[in-house]
Amino acid sequence: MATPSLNAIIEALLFVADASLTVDRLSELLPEYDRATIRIVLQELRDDYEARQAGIHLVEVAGGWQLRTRPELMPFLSRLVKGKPPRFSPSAMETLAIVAYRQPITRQEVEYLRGVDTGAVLKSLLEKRLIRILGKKDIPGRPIIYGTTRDFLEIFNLNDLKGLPTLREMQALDEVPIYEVQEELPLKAGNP
Amino acid sequence: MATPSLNAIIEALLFVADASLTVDRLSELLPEYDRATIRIVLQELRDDYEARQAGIHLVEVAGGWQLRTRPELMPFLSRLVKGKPPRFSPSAMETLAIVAYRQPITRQEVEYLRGVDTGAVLKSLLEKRLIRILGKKDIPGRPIIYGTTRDFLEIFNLNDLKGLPTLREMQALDEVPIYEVQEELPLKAGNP
Amino acid sequence: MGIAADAASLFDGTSSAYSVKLDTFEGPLDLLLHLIRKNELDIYDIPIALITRQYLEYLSFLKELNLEVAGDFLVMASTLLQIKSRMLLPNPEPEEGEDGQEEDPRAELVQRLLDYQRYKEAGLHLGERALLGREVFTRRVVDPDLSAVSVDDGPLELDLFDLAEAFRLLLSRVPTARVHEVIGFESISIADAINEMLSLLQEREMLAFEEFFNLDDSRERLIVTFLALLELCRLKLAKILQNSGCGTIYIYPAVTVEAADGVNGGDTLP
Repeated sequence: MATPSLNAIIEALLFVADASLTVDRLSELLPEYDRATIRIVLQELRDDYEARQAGIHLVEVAGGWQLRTRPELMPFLSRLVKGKPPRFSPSAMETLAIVAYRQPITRQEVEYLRGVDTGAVLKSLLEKRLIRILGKKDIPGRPIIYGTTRDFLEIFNLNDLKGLPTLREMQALDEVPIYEVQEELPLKAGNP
Repeated sequence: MATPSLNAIIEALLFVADASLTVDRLSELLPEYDRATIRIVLQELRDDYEARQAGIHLVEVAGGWQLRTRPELMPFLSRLVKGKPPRFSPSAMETLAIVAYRQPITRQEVEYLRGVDTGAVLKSLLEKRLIRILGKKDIPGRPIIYGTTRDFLEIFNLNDLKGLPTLREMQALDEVPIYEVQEELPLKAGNP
Repeated sequence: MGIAADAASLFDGTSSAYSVKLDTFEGPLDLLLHLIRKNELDIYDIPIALITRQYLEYLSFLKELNLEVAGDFLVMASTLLQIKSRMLLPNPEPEEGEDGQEEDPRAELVQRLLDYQRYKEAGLHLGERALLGREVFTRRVVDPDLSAVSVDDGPLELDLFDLAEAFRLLLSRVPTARVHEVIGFESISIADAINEMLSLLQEREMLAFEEFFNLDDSRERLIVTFLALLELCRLKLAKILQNSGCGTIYIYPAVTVEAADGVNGGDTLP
């Protein structure tokens, strides 16, 4: 592909655009081509997709042009969203981290560290089988104590909890190394 | 379009997927078709895009298949695409190359190879999700070991780590400075 | 590109020094490679005195400009000086047990330079690839029809860095006093041992003391296991029973997970 064809250029623009592109917008993006040609190419592209019976088609919407999947394919496409990894919130990650690093730990202790109510987050971590109830602490109120599960180790690809990066190691990534005190180096040029 | 063809279905799936789709994932999504057929259709689609000299092509990346714009069209697309393109400092690239070729590798090993402290660079690569913590090395001190991620493969257009160019044998240093030597780059991620 | 060229002219003092970015060398190895190239030297036979002198000249030049010389550069300077002095020494008699082959004091440095050069080049090649988001784009638009159908039931994908970083950030936010208050015991390995024991107890309901300890385990491991056992008892998650003075010691789970009262392992024993 020596010089890309206008067809290829417009197709790629339509592909990356996050909304429909009007002919005006396309002319603006492609000042080296004239409007009439752009218009013709759009029609050519539409006919091409149509002729190929492709999974995508080029449609005119809201005064602009947009690549879209064919509506008939929707039943197949909706399968794609299923089985996606669930979203994991920062507060879930934080809570999980506290349980991982400080287990066995009570809900009260987790909340003391986080400063917010954590009941719902703990429940969701339990449901996702990332943490488990180890038992009850033998103090007044007998609070439940939590720890991590085997699934937790598997998800993070850890053999055991010792595999967790230590706090010191994480901090070390931020630090400028401190060099041991060096003897004064003969920075002057020339032989000693 | 009475019953949609498998070609159309797969094309549409690739179009809406937010990451590359492996043959495994496609088989899972399309249990009514067998793997071999899916594989053939993928190759057909790739050849189709190739033959049409389209603005998009179907490439094998990070172990899966993905629709991407052709690199030659970049000058036109950068006018439309919002957001800053990824930029990497020479030290980030050096470090990334070392991790990519030598993984699993510890920070200490990276620093020995580079001759400089690399904590900040490693952290920024971790934050950009180009590298990840693989675990800990089974030696005294149990240092963290690093490796590259799936995002690394996606961003650098690689199908797998075997796709990394082989490290060139040393050339005499007094020859042409290295950065002027242009090797042909495997811009296509697909298999030959 | 001409980055190295700029640095060279800067270094020679032949161009306006201040107009050039000084942060040109990625590190001492990069600087050394530059010097070797500039002097057209054979990397396998580096004249160490010359290179050391030029290297130190560069550092003192940085100092003159009141630029901070990074510690890494100083470390390399002392390595160079060490190699230089070793090369000045007469060849010592080969020590007994060695094969008589005197190792070139430069060997390790040469190897490092070769490796470094290779990875630097590999980094440049990586950077020249068509990068996603720079030369190549995917469609990143979420289909409105699809986003409506949102069922997240796939396998979890979590990153260890995120987890550790979440913990680090939390601790940097929380006053230290609070952190220390909550810390039950520091060692993760005790937590590990506790987890293992609880799993075992859940499966077996009763275990002989010896079963917790594997004779092949290291001393450290045995101690950790023992501490974990004590911790379990302290938390009242396990009970310890012994038949007679020297009889077998048994460990029972004391977890109140709605244990159906009645005949369990504990009751059948004297």
